[in-house]
Parts: sequence; structure tokens; C-alpha cells
Amino acid sequence: MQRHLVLRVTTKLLMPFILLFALYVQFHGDFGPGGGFQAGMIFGAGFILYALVYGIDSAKRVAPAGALRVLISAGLLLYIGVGYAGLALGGNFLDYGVFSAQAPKGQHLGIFLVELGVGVTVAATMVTVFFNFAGRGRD
Amino acid sequence: MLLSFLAVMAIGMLRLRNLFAVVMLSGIFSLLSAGLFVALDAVDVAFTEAAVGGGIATVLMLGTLALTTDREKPPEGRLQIIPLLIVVATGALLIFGTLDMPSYGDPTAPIHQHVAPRYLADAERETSVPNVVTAVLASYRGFDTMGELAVIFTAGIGVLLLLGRPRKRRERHGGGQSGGQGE
Amino acid sequence: MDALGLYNYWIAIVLMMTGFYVVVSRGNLVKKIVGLNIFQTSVFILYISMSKVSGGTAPILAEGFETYSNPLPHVLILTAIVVGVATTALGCALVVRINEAYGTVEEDEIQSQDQEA
Amino acid sequence: MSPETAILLSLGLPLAGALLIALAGRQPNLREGVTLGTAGLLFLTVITLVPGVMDGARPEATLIEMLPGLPLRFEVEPLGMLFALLASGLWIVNSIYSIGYMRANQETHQTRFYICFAIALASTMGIAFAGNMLTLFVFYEALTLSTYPLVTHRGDAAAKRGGRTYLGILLCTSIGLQLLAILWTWQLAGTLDFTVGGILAGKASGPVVGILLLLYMYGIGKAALMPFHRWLPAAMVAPTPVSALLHAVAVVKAGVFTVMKVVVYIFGIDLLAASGQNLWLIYLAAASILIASLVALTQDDLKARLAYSTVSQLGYVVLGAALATSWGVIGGSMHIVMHAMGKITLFFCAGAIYTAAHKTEVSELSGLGRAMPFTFGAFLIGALSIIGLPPFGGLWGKWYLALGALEAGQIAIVAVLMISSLLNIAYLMPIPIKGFFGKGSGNPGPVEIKEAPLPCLIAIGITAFGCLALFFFPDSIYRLLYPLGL
Amino acid sequence: MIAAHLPALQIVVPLVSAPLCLLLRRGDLAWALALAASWAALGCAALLLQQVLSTGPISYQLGGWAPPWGIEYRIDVVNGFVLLIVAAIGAVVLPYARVSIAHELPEDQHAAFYTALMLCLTGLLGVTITGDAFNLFVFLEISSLSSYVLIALGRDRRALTAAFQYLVMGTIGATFIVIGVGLLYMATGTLNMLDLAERLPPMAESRTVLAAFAFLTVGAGLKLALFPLHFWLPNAYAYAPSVVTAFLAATATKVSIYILLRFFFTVFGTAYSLELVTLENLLIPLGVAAILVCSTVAIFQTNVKRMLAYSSVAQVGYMVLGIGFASTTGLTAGLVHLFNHAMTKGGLFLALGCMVLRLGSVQLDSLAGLGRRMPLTMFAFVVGGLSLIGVPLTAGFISKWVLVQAALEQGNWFVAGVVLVGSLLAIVYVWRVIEAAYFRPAPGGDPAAPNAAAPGGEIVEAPLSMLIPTWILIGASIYFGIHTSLTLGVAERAARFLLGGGA
Repeated sequence: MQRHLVLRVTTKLLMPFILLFALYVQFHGDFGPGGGFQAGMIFGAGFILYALVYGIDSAKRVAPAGALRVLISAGLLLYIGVGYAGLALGGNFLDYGVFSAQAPKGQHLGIFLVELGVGVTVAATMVTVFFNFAGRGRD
Repeated sequence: MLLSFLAVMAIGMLRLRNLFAVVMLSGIFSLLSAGLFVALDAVDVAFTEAAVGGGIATVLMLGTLALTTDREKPPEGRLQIIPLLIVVATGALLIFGTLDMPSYGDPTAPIHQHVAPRYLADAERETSVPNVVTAVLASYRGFDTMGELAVIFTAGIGVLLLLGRPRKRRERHGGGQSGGQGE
Repeated sequence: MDALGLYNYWIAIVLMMTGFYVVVSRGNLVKKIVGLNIFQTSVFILYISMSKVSGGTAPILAEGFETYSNPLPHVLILTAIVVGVATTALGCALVVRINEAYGTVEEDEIQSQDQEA
Repeated sequence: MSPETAILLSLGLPLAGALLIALAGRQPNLREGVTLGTAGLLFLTVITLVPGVMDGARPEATLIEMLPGLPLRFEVEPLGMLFALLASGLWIVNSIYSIGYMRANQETHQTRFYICFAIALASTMGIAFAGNMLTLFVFYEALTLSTYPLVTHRGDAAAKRGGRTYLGILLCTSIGLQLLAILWTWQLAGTLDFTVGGILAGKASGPVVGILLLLYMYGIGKAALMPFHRWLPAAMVAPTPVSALLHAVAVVKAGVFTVMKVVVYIFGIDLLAASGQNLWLIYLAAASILIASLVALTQDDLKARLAYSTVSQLGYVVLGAALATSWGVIGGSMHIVMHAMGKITLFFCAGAIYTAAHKTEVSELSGLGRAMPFTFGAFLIGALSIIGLPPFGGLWGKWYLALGALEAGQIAIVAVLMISSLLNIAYLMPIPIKGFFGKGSGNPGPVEIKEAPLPCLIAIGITAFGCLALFFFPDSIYRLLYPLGL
Repeated sequence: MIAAHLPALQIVVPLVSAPLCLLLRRGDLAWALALAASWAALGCAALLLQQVLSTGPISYQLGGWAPPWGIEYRIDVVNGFVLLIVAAIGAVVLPYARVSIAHELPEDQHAAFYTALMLCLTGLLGVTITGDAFNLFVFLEISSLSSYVLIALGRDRRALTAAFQYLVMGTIGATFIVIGVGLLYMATGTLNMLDLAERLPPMAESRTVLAAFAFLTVGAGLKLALFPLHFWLPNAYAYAPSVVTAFLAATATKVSIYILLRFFFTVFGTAYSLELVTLENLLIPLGVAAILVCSTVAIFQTNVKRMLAYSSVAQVGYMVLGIGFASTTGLTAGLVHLFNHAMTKGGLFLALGCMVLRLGSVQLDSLAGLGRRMPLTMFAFVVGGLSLIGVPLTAGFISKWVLVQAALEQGNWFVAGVVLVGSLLAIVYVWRVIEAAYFRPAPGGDPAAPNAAAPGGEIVEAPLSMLIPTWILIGASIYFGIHTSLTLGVAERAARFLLGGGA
């Protein structure tokens, strides 16, 4: 697909919006539909689109396998970390209430953080999976 | 009505030989069911199902087809009896099970009486998150979600382990995955 | 227990069984995975159908609504969907590897190859 | 040394010996020295227990509680005392003999041989002193497994086949039938301790007793009650010292010993006699005696002939138990000793003949006696003792058995005893007769055939003398066994 | 502080080690971390069980939300016991893994392998510890997905197909469980097990509940390879890497059996499971069939790993029998066999792993003369085999003893006979191996196959790092055959608890 100018341009144009939308879904999940998981999916999908249009290699330059590997783990670790934080602050595991003087605020913070963790891992996983499949095809 | 569409899709997938079409259909199937979920007030689920079923899953399977083949070899003509029996039996059991279910949409069903009300009543106060689904997902049943994340993680690792290394020309059994470099 | 009240469930079950049948009866591995997808998706439908409250709305609290559908099944199904896609991913990866190892994705051919091996 | 320690020591010694043997595997002399030393010590240890038991003491020792209410427990009573004495005593002799035999025939894996032998002895001690049926069963299986490598010693196809039969029959019977019987007993009686007068009295009656008895008798495959005797001839592939171990020292004796224990301490002779379920067993034993003797007649392979003779002789012991009379029990127990002494002599001789002349068939023995008079003389003694002629120990066993039969009013059985004695003559006497008077069948002329190596001869001498001695001092054994009658 | 949060740590410590392993990238570091984590998990399990035995069931509210709104962890004697088994096996297998994996997998996969292994451990522990029906499903999937991957890593290409077959079967099973849970939820409106147990009895007549019961049974049955549903197991065990086989064989099916127990006796309650549905009429025949058929099939296998796999299915039969009797003795037998078999089979498969390391194959023929060349490994196998047969002084004997007791209690002579016949069949297949190893001369010239690992084709004893774990398990199967107060005691308490606390 290296030659389809239209595609390349439109993708370039779309890319920011997709990513933006992903972020919106990520952080607006508390109020409207959506959340870390969906956001991660969209983010991943956007990236996959990019990879399709600009070729795996350029995509891999943007997100090297090593980095993805780190990200995958990072998301999960963030989630678990929040849980541990709950422990450390004297609550039960995954108890966000203790994060702040008033429980609800703490809860909100906690939810925000774990959703972030979910988003990161999901997006990274999606891209990794896609890369591996694609990488399989070419040799 | 939507449901009936779905049924058609499903039958189509069962009959079709061209795997490419089958996968496409399954994508559409997911999208339709997503629509159905919206109709059932499950917006988050719909959103996810669309993203997953219509998106990722389809892409994955297309990728698989690209790497393998998109023709299914016609199965021997007669439809297998034993599977059919198993399936029918299971289905019958389920139907039988539904007979004592509260009818669809009935607000007095036990599930609307016991645990859920508390979420609807207190979620916002307790977590200051108006989207109850998010609240339950991330807080009340946050541990499930952590497990879910672990599942995704597992899948990632799995694909990494299975496809992460360039294929070898000859993969005879006995000496499968050995030698070669990682990515 | 009016039959109409159960119509939803029954369709869901029919779908479920179609998927199930694809899984157990078809020898093509990709098709098996597709079957699994249908199977699971229909289970989701079953769950979601039970969460519906007639006259209710999506469980996102806002002014002017008092009846909401039951959020718990939604949460469960969100999780289940994720599990489903994870399974699909793994399954596809396996299929690719099998195809590399055997040069086919048809169960019977694979078996015959193992026999003579 | 206190009785408890003595009991545990008599189990520990052979095991320790096995360990030392394994370590000393490199230097044969040291290795066999260890064997002999252990055997000697073991015998002494067992001796220390005798006086107490004679005076009616019943020393105990408990290892650990294996199952709730079922500890691994030991208790020395007359029968076990006798058996332990016999086994440990014969081990010494057998070791002496083994040294000569194994070296003369350049057997391989000698270390493995001595190790397994020691372990087998340890298990035998365990059986002898077992205080409850579970303990007995445990060591019974241990004995089976530890003797398996001995039977398959040669490792060739024949040996493997023999070993398979050996293991197959013994394990199948013990796990399939005996274990079931034990569990059932436990179910009925709520205990498995060996107690005078039996534990089933009042708990079981009529057909139940019959079925249980059946399960036990056939479950104790080591007693080689027909038709489960096949393993004994099959095990003939083993080297002679092993055959001696099987036939005289440990295995079959463990079998009949178990039978005795079960009849006396589990059923209790009164219950058995009362239930009348012992009749079929009596006839079975009688049949076993006669048939086996007849088969023995047809065997040309010397060891096989002796094997069948063993089967028939075991019949005597089972018979004694089945009679369920005090005399019968005493006779049976005494026959264990007598037969052991006689049969080990015979096997030693057979082994000696094989070592010296590499002859295994009876028909080849003509004239050999003139080349190796000592061996054949001993064989004659052994044979006479088995047949039960004075002045040899074998007489007493049969004597008390006959008394028991009369006591039970089984005249027919007395007749059986007589007939079988005649059969014994028929299949045993030809051998020494051929040996001495048969004309040397030329090839390789008796000239270059000499007596077996010295250790073998010593061993043979001891056992042959034993047969003689037992004739003159039966009363000590009798006094030891007397309480069984009650 | 720590003590109060043990239940969470039990799961989260191994879980957090998984991504860290991936980050470490270097195999040996990952291994060290995994080792530490698994031992920590063992520690947790031991402390938990000890707590439970002294102070009764523990409840832990994750996220601080009270059940049934939040997810509850609930540890009683039963799953305390199972937790200990799983954690113990994990802790023993890991030291063994390093050499074996280094030999069976390419270097750059090691880190990811340990990640997957720890995930599997986490999943199994999570299934065992949780008190929430849906949470059970989630963790079940963690363990399943990771085990598909682990199995697919086997060197033989058949590992791939085996893994796929397992994936399909496992997913169906899991989905069945979801359906079952969904139906239960629909009927009661709750997911918490205890809450369910309270709310189910009134609606015992409901057809929905009955359907749920059926689906849960079948789903769990698929997972634990209950006799007619066992077809995925033999291949999966035969072609997976040795460590994986040992680990799964010793834990996965056991945990599935635990699931069955949990639903039968805690959620639905004895009264329902055994009086209304009269489950024993189903379980006992299945158990019998499993024992007879699979033991017989095992006899005809030439691949020893596969042979043991079939024997595993047969052994599951024994446990199912125990459950089917539904008497205290019966359940005790089932639970004690759960433990004993985990030790024995784990040890046996580890021993096989040593052989794979040296011989490159576990075909019956390639074992010829191994008794001389790898005496310790082979002797371990012999002892394990004896325990499998159920020879006295081994753990196997104890389980069989109790099981036959249970059968006799109910005057069920047939089953008692079957159990003993099962051991006789076991004699046959175990002895085929022993004869090959001890009484068949080693193939001259090149011992073992051309792909013998050791230099010069000369077979030497396996390294200590593999022998010691093997012998720990084998030793355990001896120790618990002689000193049974621990296992029997706990198992009996657990059985009482299930029967008493269940309804």
C-alpha cells in the first residue's frame, strides 16, 4: 500500500482524531460509556491502521517490540500497584477509599488509575498481537 | 427482530464454505449484537462488543486466514449425528432451564431485587462515578477486572511465545521450537 | 411465564447452539474458533437480556431517570468479552503455528499426518 | 537388652546390613563378611527374646500409627518366635552357602543379590513379629518386592518370565484378595490385632466366615495352595541360594506362617471348627498334597521336582491349620520347621550338584553319588526327613498332624498323610539311589567331577545335622508352641 | 498487618511476579524471581491453612466492599488444603524448571515462559481461594489460557494440536460454567457462594437451578477430564514440556475437582446434590468406567508420559468415586487421594523429565537398561510407581485403603473390587516400565536415541537441581504413606466440613 497517496494523507489526518477519541473514551469513562478497555482497543486499532498504511516497519519504529513488552507489563503492574497501595495505606487490597481523606474522592482516583492501567495494557497487547501476526506473514 | 437477523447470520456462517465470508459475517454478527446491546440499555457492553467483535477479533481472524487459507474443504456430505444430538440435548436443557426464569424485562425478577439495587442507589455517593458500570467494574468488582487484565496479559504473552520467533523452514515433530532468534 | 416473555432467551439459546454445533461438528480449525465466538457472544446476549428492565435506561445515573437496567450483568459480560477475545487471539496464534507445522488447518488431515508419523 | 529394642533391632539389623553391603560392594570379601556378621548378630538378637517368650511374656513394640487405630505394631508370640528363629538361623547357613555357590558359578550383580537378601530377611522379621494384620500385610508385600530382583537375578528372557509370574501371582492375590479380606475383617471386628482366640468370634458366622476364609487362603499366595502354586516352580529360574530362601528360609514359610496366624489369631480355631467352614479347606489341602506329589513324580528337572514337593509339603501346614484343633495347629507349626530344615538341605545338595557337575536333570545323576558321596549322603538325610522317617525331624510334624486329624475325627486325612509319605518316597528316593548305585552314564565320566566348594559343603553339613538334631529335641519346640493349642 | 492480608497476598504475590518476569527478560533472573514468588506463595498457603485449622474459616473483602456486593475471598479447611497442595507443587517444580527448561526451550523464551507459569499458578490459586462464583471463572480462564500456551511450547508439533484441542474443550467447559453461573445469578440475584447457598434451598424445585447444576457439572467435568470428557488430556500431557506436565498433572485436575466439590457441597448443598439430583448414580459409574477403561488403555501405551497421562484420568476416577459416596469416609478418601496423587504423579512426571533431559525421549524402548545408567531417577520412578499401584508404606496405599473402606461401609462390593482391580492394572503398566529399565540390556553402541543430550551419547545421572525436587515429591509420597495423621486428619476435617457446613 506504500503508494496510495489518498490513504496515506487521510490516515495522517485521521490519526490524531482517533487517538484523541481514544483518550476521550479513556478519561470520560466515568461519566459516559467507555473506559480503559474500550479506549485501549481504539488506540490499538488506530495504531494498526497506521501500520497497515505505512507498513509494519515504520510502525515498529514508532513502537519497538521492547517498548511494547514494557508497556504490556506496565499496565498490569499499575493496576496491581494500586492494589498494593491500598494495602500500604492500611486498607484491604484494591481498597481505593484510603487514598484520600473522603472515601469517594479516593475511589474516584483509584478508578481513574486502574482504568489507565487497563488502557495501557490493552492497547499494547493489541499492537503486539497484530505485529506478531503480521510479522509472521512476511517471512 | 434484530435477534432474527442474528439467527440468519449464524446459519449463514454454518453453511458457508468461504472462510473469508464467514469471518466477515461473524464481524457483522458482532456488530448486530452490539446494536442489540444498545437496545437493551447495555451501552458499555455494546461499545466493547463493537470494538472487539467488529474490530480486533475480525482483524485477528483475517490475519489468520491470510497466513493459512480461506477455503474450508467441504465436509463429508452427511451432517454428523452425534454432535447434533449433543447440541440438541444441551439446547433442550437450556430451554428447560428458561421455563422457570422470570420473564424478559420483569422488574420484579430476583436479580433486580437483591444485589444490584445497592449499586444503583449508592454507587455515585460511594465512588463519585455516575457511570455505575464503571463503578462496579473498577471498584466493587475491581478484582475481577484485575483478573480480566491478567487474562489479556496472558494472551499477549501467549502470542509472543507462539508467534514471537521467526518460523523455521522445516518444522518436523520431535525438534519443534529450537534454535533461531527472537524478535 | 408467558412464552413471549421468554422469546429473547430462546433466540439466544438457538444462536448459542448454532455456534456450539459449528464447534463440535466442523473440522476446520478457523471455523471452530468462529463457532466459539458465536457461542460466547450468544451467551452474552443471554446475560444482557436478563439485565433489561422494561422502561429502564442505561445504568448511567442522571437527572430525570429513576429506573435503570441492572448494571451487574453488564460488568460481568464486559469481563467475559475480554476473556473471549483473549481466547480468540490465542486460538488464532495456534492455528497459524499448526498451519506452519502441518500445512493444513483441517482436523482430519492433521490426524492422518500424525498417524503415519 | 530390653525386648522392645531387641524387636526393633531385629528389623533394623538386616537393613543396616543391606546399607553396609551396598557400601562395601567393591570388595567382595568385606561385603560377604558384612553379610555373615549381620546374620550372626541377627540370630543372637532373636535368641535373646526366646526365654521371655518361653515364660509366656509377649514383648511389644509400636513403630507409628499408620492409619487411625491401626499402628505398625509388633508383638512376639510363640509362632512368630519360632519363625524368626528359623529364618535368622537359616540365613547364616544360607549365606555361607551363597558365598561358595555365587563365586563358583561367577554370578553377576552379586552386590544386588546380597542387598536384596538382607532386605528380604528384614521383611521376614517384620512378618514374624507383626502384631496386627496390617503390619503383617505391609511386610508381606515388602518381602514379595524385595525377592523379585532375586528371582529375576539372571535377567534373561526366562528369568523375566519367571519373575513376571512370581510377581503377578503374589501381588494379584495379595492385593486382590487378601487386602479385601483384611479390610472386611477391619469392617467387621473393628480391630486387626492378633489376639488369642481370634477377633472374629461373635462378629461373623456361617457363610461370611467361609468367604473370608476363602479370601484369606487364596489371598496368601505365598502359601502356594493349589491352584495358585504356579509361581513356585516358575521361580526355579533363580540361583539355588534364592530357591533355598524361597522354599526354606523366608517366602513360602512366610505364607504358611501367615495362614497359621490368620487361623489362630484372626478366626480362632474354635470359631472355625464351630462354623464347619474349615471342611472344604481340609479337603483342598489334602488334594493339594496329593496332586502336587503326583506332579512331582513326573518332573525330571531336579529343582522343579523339589518345588512341587514343597507345594505338597505346604499342604500339610495348611491342613494343620484347617483341622482347627490344637494338635493340628502345633503339628502344622512344627512342620514349618521340619520341612524347612529338610528342604533347605535338599536344595543345597541340588545346588551343589549343579555347581560341581552342572547337572540339573534327575535322569543325569546316575553314578554321581560315587563322585560326591557327601552331597548325596546329605541329600539322603534330607529326603528321609521330608518323608518323615525316624530318626529325622520330619517325623514329628507328621506325627502331630496325624494326631490332629484323629482329634478332628478325619480318618481320611490320616490316610492321606500315609499315601503322601509313600509318594514322597517315590519321588525323592530314586535320586540318591541313582546317585549311588546307578551306573555312571559315561560322558563326562565321574572321574573329574569333585565335591562342591567347601562353604557349600559346610552349609549342607549343618543343615543335614539339623534334620537329625530336630528328631531328638522336639520337646523344646513343643513347649514353645504349646500355648497355641489353647 | 501481613497476617490480616494473607488471602490477598496468596494470589497477588505470584501475580505481580508475572509481569516482572517479563520485564526482567533474562531467563535466569526471571527464574529466580518466580522461584522466590512461588516459595512466598507456599509460605502464605501454609500460614493460611494453619490459621484456618486453629480459628476456623477466614473471610477477606477485596476492595473493602462487603459481600455480596464486593468480591470475597473465603478460606476454609477444604480450599486451605487444596491451596497448600497447589502452592507446594509450584514451589517444588520451580527449582527443577531451570535446567529442564534451559534444555527444552530456546533461551529467548525463558522469561516469557516463567511469566506464563506464574500466571498459571496464580490462576489455580485464585480459583481455589475465591468465594465468588464469577471471580472463579475469571481466574479459571487465567490458568486455562496460560496452560494452553505452556502446553503448546512442547517440542513435538503434536503439542500444538493438543493445545488447540484443549483450548476448544476448555473454552466450551468455561462457557458452560459461565452459563451455569448466569442461570444461578438469574435465579437468585447474587454471585457470592455463601449467599447463593442461603438463597438456593427455597427454590430447590426450580428448573433454572437444575439446569444451572447440570451446566456447572459438565463444565467442571470437562476441566477435570471426567471420564467421557477426558480426550484432550492424554495428548496435552504427553507433548507438553516436562515441567509443565508435572505441574499441570499435579495441580490442574485437582483444582477442577475442588470446583466440583465446592459447587456440589457448599453452593448447592449436600441435600440438593445428592438427595434431589441423586448425583451418586452418575458419579460412581463414571468413576468406575474411568478406572477400568483408562487403566487398560494405559497398559497399551508405548510413550511413558502418555501412559501416565491415562493413568491420571483413571486416578481422577478414584477421586470421583470418593465424592460419589458422599459419606465422610468417601470424601476423606477423595481428598486424601487428591493430595497423595498430586505428590506421586508430580514426582513421576518429574522423574520422566530427568529422562527426557538425558535420553531426549520417553519411549518404552529407549528406557532400556536405564536402571544402571540413571539409578536415582529410575529408582524414584519405581517408588512412585509402587505408590501408584498402592503398595503398603506408600501414599497410594492409604488412599486406596480409605476408599475401599468407604465402599464397604455402603456394602458396595462391586466398587471395592473395582478399586483393587484398578491397582492390579496399575501393576501391569508400571511393571512394563520397570522391566524395560532394569532387565533389558542397554542398547549397545549409542545408548538412547540419536538425540541423546549428554555428550558422547553416554547417559549420566540427571543433575541434582532436578533430582532433589523429584525426590522431595517421591519422598513425600512415602512419608505420607507411613505418617498419615496430617493428611488424613485434615482431609477428614475437610470432609466433615463439606457435609456439615454444606447444606
